Amino acid sequence: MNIPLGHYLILAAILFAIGLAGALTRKNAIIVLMGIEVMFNSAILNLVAFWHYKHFAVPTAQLFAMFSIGIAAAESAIGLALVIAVYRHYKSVDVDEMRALKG
Amino acid sequence: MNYPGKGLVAGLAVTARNFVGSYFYKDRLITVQYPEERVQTPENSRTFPFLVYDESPDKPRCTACKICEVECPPKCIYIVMDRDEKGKPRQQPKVFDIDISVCMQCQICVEVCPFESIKMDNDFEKSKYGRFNDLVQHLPDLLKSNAYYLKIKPTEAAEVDAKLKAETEAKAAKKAAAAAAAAAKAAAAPPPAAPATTAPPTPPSGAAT
Amino acid sequence: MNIAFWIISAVAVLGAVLAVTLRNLVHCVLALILFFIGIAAHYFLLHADFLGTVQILIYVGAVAILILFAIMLTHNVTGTDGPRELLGLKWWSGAAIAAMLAVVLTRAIQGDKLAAALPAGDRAQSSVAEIGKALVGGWVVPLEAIAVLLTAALIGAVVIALEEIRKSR
Amino acid sequence: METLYPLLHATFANLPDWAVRVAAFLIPIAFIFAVYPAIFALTTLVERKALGRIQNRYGPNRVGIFGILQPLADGLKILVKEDIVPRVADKFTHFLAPVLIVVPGLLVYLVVPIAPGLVAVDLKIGVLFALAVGTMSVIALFMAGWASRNKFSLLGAVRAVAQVVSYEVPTVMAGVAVIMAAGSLSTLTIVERQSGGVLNISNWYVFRPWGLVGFVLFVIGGLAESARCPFDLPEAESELIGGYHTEYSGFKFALFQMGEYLAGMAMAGVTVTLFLGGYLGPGSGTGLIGRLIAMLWFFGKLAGMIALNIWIRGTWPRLRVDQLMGFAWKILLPLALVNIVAVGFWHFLTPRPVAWMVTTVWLVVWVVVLTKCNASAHLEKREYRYV
Repeated sequence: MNIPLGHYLILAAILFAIGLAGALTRKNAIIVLMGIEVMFNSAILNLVAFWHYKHFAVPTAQLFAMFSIGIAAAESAIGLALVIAVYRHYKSVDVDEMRALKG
Repeated sequence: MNYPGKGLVAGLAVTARNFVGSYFYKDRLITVQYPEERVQTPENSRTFPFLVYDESPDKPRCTACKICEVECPPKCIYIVMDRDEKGKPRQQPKVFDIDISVCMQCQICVEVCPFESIKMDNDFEKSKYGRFNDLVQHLPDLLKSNAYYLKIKPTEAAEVDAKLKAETEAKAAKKAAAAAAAAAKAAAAPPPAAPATTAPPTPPSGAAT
Repeated sequence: MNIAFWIISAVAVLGAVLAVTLRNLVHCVLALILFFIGIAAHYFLLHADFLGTVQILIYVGAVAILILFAIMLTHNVTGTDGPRELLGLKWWSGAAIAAMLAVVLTRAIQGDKLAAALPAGDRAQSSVAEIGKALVGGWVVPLEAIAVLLTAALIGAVVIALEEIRKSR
Repeated sequence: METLYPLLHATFANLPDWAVRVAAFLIPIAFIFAVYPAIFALTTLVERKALGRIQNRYGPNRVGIFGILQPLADGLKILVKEDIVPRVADKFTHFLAPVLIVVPGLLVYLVVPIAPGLVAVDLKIGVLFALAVGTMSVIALFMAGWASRNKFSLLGAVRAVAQVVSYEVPTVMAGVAVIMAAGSLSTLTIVERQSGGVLNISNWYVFRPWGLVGFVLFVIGGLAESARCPFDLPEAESELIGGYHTEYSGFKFALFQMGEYLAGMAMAGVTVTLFLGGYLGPGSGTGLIGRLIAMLWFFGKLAGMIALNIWIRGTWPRLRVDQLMGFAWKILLPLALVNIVAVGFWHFLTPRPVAWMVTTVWLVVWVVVLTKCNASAHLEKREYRYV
């Protein structure tokens, strides 16, 4: 494969920026979570790219990526549970409307 | 002995028995290979009405009296009486249409027919390709012989036949009695010819009397 | 294999862009699934086969389904289009921040010596056996920690989602 | 590709290298696209005939001799049918769902070996790939149910998703037992580990205590994942009209049927590979004749598994939704975990008879415990006043 490492890093950077844009611009809490997932994935892609090009002799980077995926799964579960709880309370998933600290 | 899944295994055994058995024992199979094999339809089953004729299709029992046309709840019967050149009614239908897409098989036409002419068929193979005109049954389709009626509904047809026979015999006996009375009268008076014993002129003579 | 990289990258970027811009929530999730599959394909391309299948199993098989269920529990299920959220002040500022980040990161990567120095080539070979040995060998404590974390997250999610039901009854 | 290439290279040495490469790439794809849909077509006929015999009927026997052309007639009929898309449906998603539903089923066959060395792609993570790709059908099911804008469709889709996600867990766990015993994720290696023994048969994993349990778990999970009969709640005709494919007609509906059958057959193929020794059997070997016999063995076992599916479909009633979920989480999942421990016993207890005894006792005890714990309330025999 003749693709240099830089290509993967730039791809991951673009994906990260897209995820960030989604998390910043959208009002819907679920889409904000999805933007965060996109950022997570681009970061893990970085990890795997570095593993492929530099540290391919040891599987450590893959383990790290696996743990990241596991944590991301836990994070999304908790996040979505929070969204559901918030929705029950406010009857809305608009992040701009969730201002009150008091329930 | 009781073990988990016992009922499931028993069910599997039953179906396996059916599967194998159906290849070896013909009598297990409950379906009939329809166009080749047929089951006798029950005598009381009915589909759509048909018209009975006795000797030939030219002379149906129907007299085009239009009682059934009037009584039919969904109004699926259409009758035009046959007339000769002079416009005199010929006591038989010229047009007799039944729209079987409308007919609801209620058998009321059969109940009201005074001449035992319209009866319920049990022929169910009447599907057609067209939706409208193909489903209208005309006189030639409707006319079926008394022998056919006897074949599909033996007991009912036999009863009807017995009743008709009794009626004609009663009529003949009455006619004979009337003729005898007339003859007795005529014996005193001038003797005319007595041709009034044949069946066809009965209705006019009945109407005349 | 270069073509594969470009196609898969295009698919992943398209999926990501659609996932954060479409108005219909369910469409967003479907685009996100496209993105996940693109990332998994990249893993296969990088010879991290095991990670690729893990990505499909966890992200496509579990996280995406979780999001879909969350949508059906919160939003109206028929997924009518949401309000048009584009072109407000918030949108412009968010997009500007993201664009600046992308530009900065790209410039940094292009100027980076390590990325330029590493040769391109197919030397990496993923070995599932090695990953397995590492997982139950030196990395057994992090593995167990992840297991505990996942269990805690599971229980926590159930508790958070159930609380309001108990109150409302 | 990697497995067919050396074979072709050795056989047709005078061909140019690129031609051999292209052939090695295209032949497995063509094979998968031709053979498995053909088996699907045949299965529909065999299934209808077998179900008929189970119910003491004839089954289809009119089109061609013994009704052999019935699948062709069905296909022609369904091709000329009108394709109706609901006015309010999400057009693109509605169109995409039936296309996507066929893909996972076909992808699984990539890693199912049909003869020694004959597998489309010998992935190092073959089993995991098959199981991961199998989950992707969920997305297509959800798309179909959601895009139809129909309550019944959506309910069916939600049921399908919940069911597939739940049954995925015990199925993968049952597969893990085999992976542990074989020490590899490659399907070819797993099959090779089952060779030897009496007539090439006695070493199949199904003839181990943990293998038998795993086989039962895997078959049940496979039935549930492909929504076959006792678990066909997503398309329960009596409750949900047709489930997620209520709003589909014409060829799209046919694609749904095809996707379901392909997924079911794929699960059967994976089951054969993992537990029934794949292509192994008396006479299978690496020569040309040996490979042909091996293929016969594989497709024979596949046919056996399909027959088992049909038999089960003709016999067992459909589960209730709560029974379905309870069965997955309260019985199958603990049993799968216990089974993994049993494989551990099998691996570490050295004299074989001891291992046999310990694993058998362990599994039997747990099966008894699980059934006792989950036994439904005992109902008194009801007396009827008017019989």
